Amino acid sequence: MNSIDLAIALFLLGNLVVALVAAARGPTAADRMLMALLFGSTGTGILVLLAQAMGMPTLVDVALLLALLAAIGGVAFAKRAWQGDGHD
Amino acid sequence: MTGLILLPLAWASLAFVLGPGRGKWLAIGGLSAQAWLAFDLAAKVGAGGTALLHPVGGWGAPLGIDLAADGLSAVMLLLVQCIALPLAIHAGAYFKRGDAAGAYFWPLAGFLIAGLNALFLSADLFNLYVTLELVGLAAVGLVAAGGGAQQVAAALRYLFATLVGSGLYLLGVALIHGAYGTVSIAILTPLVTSDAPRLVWIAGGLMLAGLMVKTALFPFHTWLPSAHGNAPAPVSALLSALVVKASFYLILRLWLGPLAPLTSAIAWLPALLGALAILWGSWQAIRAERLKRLIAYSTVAQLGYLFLIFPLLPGTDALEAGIMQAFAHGLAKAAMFVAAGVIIEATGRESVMDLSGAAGHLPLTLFAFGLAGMTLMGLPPSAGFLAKWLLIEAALDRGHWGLVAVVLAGGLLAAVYVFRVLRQAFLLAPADAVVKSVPRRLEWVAFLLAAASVLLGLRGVDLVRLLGAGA
Amino acid sequence: MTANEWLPLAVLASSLLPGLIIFVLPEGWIGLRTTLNLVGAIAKLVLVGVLLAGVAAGTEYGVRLAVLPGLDLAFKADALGLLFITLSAVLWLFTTLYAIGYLEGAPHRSRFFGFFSLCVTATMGIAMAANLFTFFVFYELLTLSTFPLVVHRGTDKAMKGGTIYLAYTLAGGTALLTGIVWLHHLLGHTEFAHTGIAAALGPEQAIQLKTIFLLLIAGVGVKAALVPLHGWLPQAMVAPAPVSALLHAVAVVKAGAFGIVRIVYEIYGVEFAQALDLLTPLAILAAITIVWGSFRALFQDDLKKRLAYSTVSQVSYIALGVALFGPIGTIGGLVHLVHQGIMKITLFFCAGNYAETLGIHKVSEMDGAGRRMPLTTIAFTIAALGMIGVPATAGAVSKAWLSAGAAAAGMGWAVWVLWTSSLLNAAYFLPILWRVWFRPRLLAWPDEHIPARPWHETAWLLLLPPLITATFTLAFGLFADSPASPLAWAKLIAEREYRAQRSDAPASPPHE
Amino acid sequence: MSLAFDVLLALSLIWSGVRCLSVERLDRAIVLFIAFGLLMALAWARLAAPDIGLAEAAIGAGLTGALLLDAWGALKRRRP
Amino acid sequence: MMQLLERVLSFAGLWWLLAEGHRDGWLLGGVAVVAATWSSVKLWPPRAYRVRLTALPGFLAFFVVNSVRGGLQVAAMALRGRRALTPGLIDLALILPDGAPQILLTYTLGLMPGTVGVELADGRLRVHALDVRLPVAAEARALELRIAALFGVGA
Amino acid sequence: MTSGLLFASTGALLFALGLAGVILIAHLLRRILAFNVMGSGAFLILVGLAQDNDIPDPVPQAMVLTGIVVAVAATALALALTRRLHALTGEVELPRDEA
Amino acid sequence: MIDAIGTLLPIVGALFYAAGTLGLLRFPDVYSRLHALAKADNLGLGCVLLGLALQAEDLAVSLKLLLIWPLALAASSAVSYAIARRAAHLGVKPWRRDSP
Amino acid sequence: MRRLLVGSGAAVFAVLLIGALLEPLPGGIDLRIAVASHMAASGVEHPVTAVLLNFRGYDTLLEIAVLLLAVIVILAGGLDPAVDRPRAANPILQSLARLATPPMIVVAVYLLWAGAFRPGGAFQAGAVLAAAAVLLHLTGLLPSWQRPALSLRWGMTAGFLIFLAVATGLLAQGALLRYPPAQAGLLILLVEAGLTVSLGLILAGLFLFLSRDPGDEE
Repeated sequence: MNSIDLAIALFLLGNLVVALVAAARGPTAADRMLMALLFGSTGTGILVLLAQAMGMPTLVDVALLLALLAAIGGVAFAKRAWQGDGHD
Repeated sequence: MTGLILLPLAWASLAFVLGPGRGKWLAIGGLSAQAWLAFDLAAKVGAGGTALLHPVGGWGAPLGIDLAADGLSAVMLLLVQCIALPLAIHAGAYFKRGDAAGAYFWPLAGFLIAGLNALFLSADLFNLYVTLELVGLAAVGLVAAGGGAQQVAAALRYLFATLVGSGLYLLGVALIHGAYGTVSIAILTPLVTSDAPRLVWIAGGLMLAGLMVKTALFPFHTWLPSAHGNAPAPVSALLSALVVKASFYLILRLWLGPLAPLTSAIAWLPALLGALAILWGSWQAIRAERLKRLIAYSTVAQLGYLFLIFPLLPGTDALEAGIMQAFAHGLAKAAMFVAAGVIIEATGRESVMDLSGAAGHLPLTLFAFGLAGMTLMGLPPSAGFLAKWLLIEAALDRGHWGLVAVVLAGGLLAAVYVFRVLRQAFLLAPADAVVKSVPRRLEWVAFLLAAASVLLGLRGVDLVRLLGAGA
Repeated sequence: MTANEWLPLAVLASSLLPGLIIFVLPEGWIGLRTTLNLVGAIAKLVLVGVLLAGVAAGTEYGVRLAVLPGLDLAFKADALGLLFITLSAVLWLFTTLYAIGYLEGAPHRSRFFGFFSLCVTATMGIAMAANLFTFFVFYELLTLSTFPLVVHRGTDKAMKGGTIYLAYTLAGGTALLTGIVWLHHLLGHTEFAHTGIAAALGPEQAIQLKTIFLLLIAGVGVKAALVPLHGWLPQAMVAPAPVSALLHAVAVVKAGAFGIVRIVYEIYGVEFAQALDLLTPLAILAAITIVWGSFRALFQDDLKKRLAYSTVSQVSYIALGVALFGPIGTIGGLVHLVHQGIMKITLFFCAGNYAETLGIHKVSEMDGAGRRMPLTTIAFTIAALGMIGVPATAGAVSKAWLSAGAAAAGMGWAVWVLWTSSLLNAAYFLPILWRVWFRPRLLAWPDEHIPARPWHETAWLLLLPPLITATFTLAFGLFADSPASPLAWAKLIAEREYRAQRSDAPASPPHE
Repeated sequence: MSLAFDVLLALSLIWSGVRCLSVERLDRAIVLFIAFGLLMALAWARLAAPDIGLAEAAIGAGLTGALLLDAWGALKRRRP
Repeated sequence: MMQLLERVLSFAGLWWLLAEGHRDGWLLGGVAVVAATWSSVKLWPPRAYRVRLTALPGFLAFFVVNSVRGGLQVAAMALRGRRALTPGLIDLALILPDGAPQILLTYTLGLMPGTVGVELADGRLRVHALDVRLPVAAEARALELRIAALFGVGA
Repeated sequence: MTSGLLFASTGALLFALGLAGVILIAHLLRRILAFNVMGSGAFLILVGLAQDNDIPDPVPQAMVLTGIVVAVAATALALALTRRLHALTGEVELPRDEA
Repeated sequence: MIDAIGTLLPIVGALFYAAGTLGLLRFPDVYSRLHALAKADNLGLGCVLLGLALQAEDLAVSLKLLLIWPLALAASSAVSYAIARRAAHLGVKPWRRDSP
Repeated sequence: MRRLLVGSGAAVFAVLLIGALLEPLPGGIDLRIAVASHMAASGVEHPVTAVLLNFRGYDTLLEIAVLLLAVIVILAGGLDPAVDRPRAANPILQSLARLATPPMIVVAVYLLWAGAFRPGGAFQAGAVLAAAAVLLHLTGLLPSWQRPALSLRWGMTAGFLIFLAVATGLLAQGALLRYPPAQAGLLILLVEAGLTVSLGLILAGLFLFLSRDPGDEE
């Protein structure tokens, strides 16, 4: 197990959590949408690091899938869910 | 044995491919074959006296999944096919062409029946979870199909109840798997002992609780009256007669099987709840305004009887009493819902107070209703009576007079709500009553089911003998 | 299956099958329905005749069918059962004839006759039951099949009566069921047997056995209308006249009384019952019922209600006879089972005729009816006199044997009870007779359906049955000693019931 | 190190679970639920169950999220 | 035809990458490539714009360098907080033709230093710039030229 | 504590949380979320508990995959019914049951 | 040398991620936060991927890792455009220095 | 009150459960060994796939039925009339969908293929296909499904029917789903391929049948 990679993954996870909190607390609905970006970048990063750290190359596939699909949440949000409802 | 699972899966999916409203003959044909298979299986199990085993994939437990058919499974399978076939014939006449509620009735019913059969045959806790979900979701779908707001609300209520139930069950399975590394009932049974780790106790409690939610045992019954009371008649019949029995069967399996060493401490809990269910359900049925709701509450009450047997297990007559009650109630309740469907279809009215004169217009249906009522009241010579008899004897055997009192009181309360309907029906019709004609087939199905529930009382000995096989 | 086995089943089927077919007949097929009814009734009579001959010769008829392991649906045709069967079969024929006439043109006749046949089937089952379980099965079936008949008119009043009827009988059934299961639990079976089966348990279970006895008697006592369980009977008077006849004479109350006989003689055994001190309380209960029923009858203006209270009283004669320890009382009770049926059915037929022809429902409306409807009134008079116990009627025979039985059993007070009852009987019947024959008609008939013509006071189908049963009333009184009389048969039964215990069954009539 | 990662992951799972059921506004709840799904995928990775991770990622990111957001939008739009 | 071949090859390359060089999966790989090509033709019919492979490496290099620059710039601004920002919206008139070139421009601008696309319509692109004092328009124009070269269109 | 047990404990918390949510929350969409949280909890326990020593066990993994599929089916179904209810009544909560 | 870079790059990437998060926390409006995430995080991801690709023994594996980057870039680029556009349409005004 | 009760109940339950989880457990049956020793006969090299499609393939069969059922229930519940609102397409998102779909298909097939020896499989592949459909639909490139046409019904059911047919056909081997080791790999691939397509359609259907309203953008 590669502990440097794991440490980085841990760091990224912390990062992700802080960013999630920030995005969830954010004032506008658009801030929530930023999460979709977070998943695509940070989630993928953590997964590839885990793949390396745990010696499980198959996790790269998961990362790939996540990178490919993370956009859907954002698109769905933009297209369907986000209306000007006076709260923004 | 596998035919009972594969056939309905096949005809259900083919019916879906055929399209909305189609598949009636496929279903009836398939069900006929299934009925034959069920009788054949019962004969084999009865003759062999032992459980039949089918290791799926040829692996055998614990690696693979086993199917097992003993007397209990055979009886339940018989119940399913014997009720589903007439109900299919009934539904064929009930749903008109282009009826939104009936558009996907056949595939849904097919998956429901497949799920039930699979459930009764499975000997693997996780596989049972999948079958439970299959049954639960199909049942929800049948309630929701093509319905209005009331039906959809009822379906949602039902959906969440069934999901919570299976969620609890799943967690129990997860814990059992964690503790023993296997989910095969046969392998687990000798492993679980009364000094099992606390995890296993929690698991047992969770599984039983989840299944009780699914069986609508008081006080988890709140979803049942709206679901069963709002669905189309053939659906209500399927649900009340069969679906709730499935989770009861599973409770019984667990109780008699792997969880047996753990259950003595809580044996009175289900009985207590069952007693409350009888009283509360009957009381609500007596008060209910709509006919179908009355019948649905009656189901709540009748399910209570099933749980009275737990303090008596394992003992003489107790299991027999429970299964006899399940069988009797299944037939009778199916008949009753079908009859109620005919009445509502013919008179266009739903409330009990509007039934006046129904006896004159629909004598056969009312007769069926009365016969079914006989079974529910536990009057001889119906199968319900035999169940009551067995239950009282089993209770006397253990000296539990309280249970006897509950059973007897339940019978009287049932009489109150059954005759509430009948006496209303015998009243003279108001002058302005308009009665549509309904297909005779609908009436005959109700009658046949009701008659079967009564006549079974004369051949209870066969059922008991089959039940004893391979147990 | 041998003839000995299927004959009892055939007796059941002879009314069950026509009943089931009648249910599905369209309303308008009157001819076929009537034919079926009559064919069934006559076939049953023939079968019963065969059985009578066989049983008299000592043949045993019986069949059983396993329902659960250790639980059989069992039938036997023994002397006691046949007494009841014969009564019911004969009266069924007359009642059917009467009902055909009575209901002419009324709605829902298929339903009516269907349940009517079921009701008789249930009665046959009760009579032929070979164990308490079977007895119970048909006992409850009787409840269910009579309910639609009671509420047949579909009015609110009918429904109220029907509901009360149900409440009583279902509660009674529950008590009976409890007793039966308990007994079954203790004994492992509930077969009827001469001299009883309960004695096998021994004295340590005496308390349980007494409780069970209480439950069983309460169960059958509801139908037998023992005070205080009689409340339903007057309420059920809302039913059409043939149904009243059925309830009072052919089926329901008789089934209750018959149940008492079976339970005392063939479950507990009369000696064991005596040993448990069960007979005296039963006798007292019967006595109270006799007096109370007669007393209440005095104050009823509604004719059918008066008759109903009369039934309450009269049926308990049977219970009293059973409770009198000794064969003479037994014979008195059993023979009254038949006599009361014959007499009471006559009275109800007549009451129905008055109502149907002239619209008379109340005693106070009956002034002068005798001259308008002489034949009916003659039949009514004979039956009423029989009820009072006037010599040369069937009633006199019953009362004589009962009194003698009471004396023989050392229960002298029971004789006084019988006398009191007879006086009260007279007190409520004689005014009626006086009114119909000797009071002039003051007002118009309340509702005259059938116009008066010479020798055609009412429809023949309504007239014939009461005339025939009235004739029987006289015949059974006059020819009580004939070997074909009910009395002779009652003696045969008593002989068999007591054979095991004592051989002094009386061959001669008792001293009066 | 791996314990720290696991603990942090577990805590954030619980946090997102709690928040997604308790926040006032529905859009936040749904987005937090999607985040919960992502964290679950990471947990599956940590549990050496990449198959489940794949499924969770595909379903959570691709389908359930879109379904929920679409449903939420529909409910909001139709509100009278 | 060439375009089709290019697509087939690129999907085959993708398969090869995914399969990590395993050779026993080419049967399914073939299916995948055919299906992918079919869907790509359905979704994006071959049109006039063609990527010139010769211009690709230069573009990629330009892109990578600039996206690193962009990342560094944003990181630096993040460290300084909102003091560092002078944000604003800027309307750019595009010289690139409609369709793929404009779209590629919008994509890449989002990763270039200081800009993110806000609205692409009628040959105009509105961008949001982190610091309006920087030469945003000039950089965008440079990118446009690169893209024009990539597609071989006049700019 | 192995990561298996850690995640199993997390699963226990999530399950309890989701269960309480399903029972308490009236808003249907949120209830669906709660149900999913509950299911995830059960899945975590199933795999986590079987996975001490960090050696993967394929059987519970396969079970969880099956479970996830079922949960997706249930979620979609619940959403469909919720939308249907909303379209028919304008409500996003279950109406009170008739007496 | 390559090993060293391979180990170093992910750390650099992590720093970019941190910067992105910092931006997310400190930037005043949704547009500028968008910049932070879209650029910094993606650069971070690129560094991590490149670092790991250099560490990997198998060429195919490292290429696969590198494949992720363009996918993530395309996705985040498109999504950030969508967010910005949607925000603009819904009238979210960009923050200005002079308007607090 | 209710909240407090349920909440504290859940908390107590969680504490109890965690306490029980942390207790040492007696060693149970370890199926890892059994799985490993039968891998050779399973027809695939990835243990999870072996369990899913061979050892416990029956679970999977029923699971697919559940998924198919979900679509049927949604159809049975009645579809709302689709809202037809004109709206401008967003070219950037559309281009994303256009760009991403073909690679998604390749990835899906890759996952299907990989399932035989590494994580992946029909469900994941189907989910990716469905995700592609969802993306296309969200960006307006794929209209929502108005009614289940015959071909669509066939498509959604085909995978299940193939699975069912294979399961039934293998009864000839003595038991349901008893793959002969030699042909197991091919049969499993056949089943998985069918399932991928059908699952993709079904999962896409869950979205495309439900999503009747294109949103109110523009």
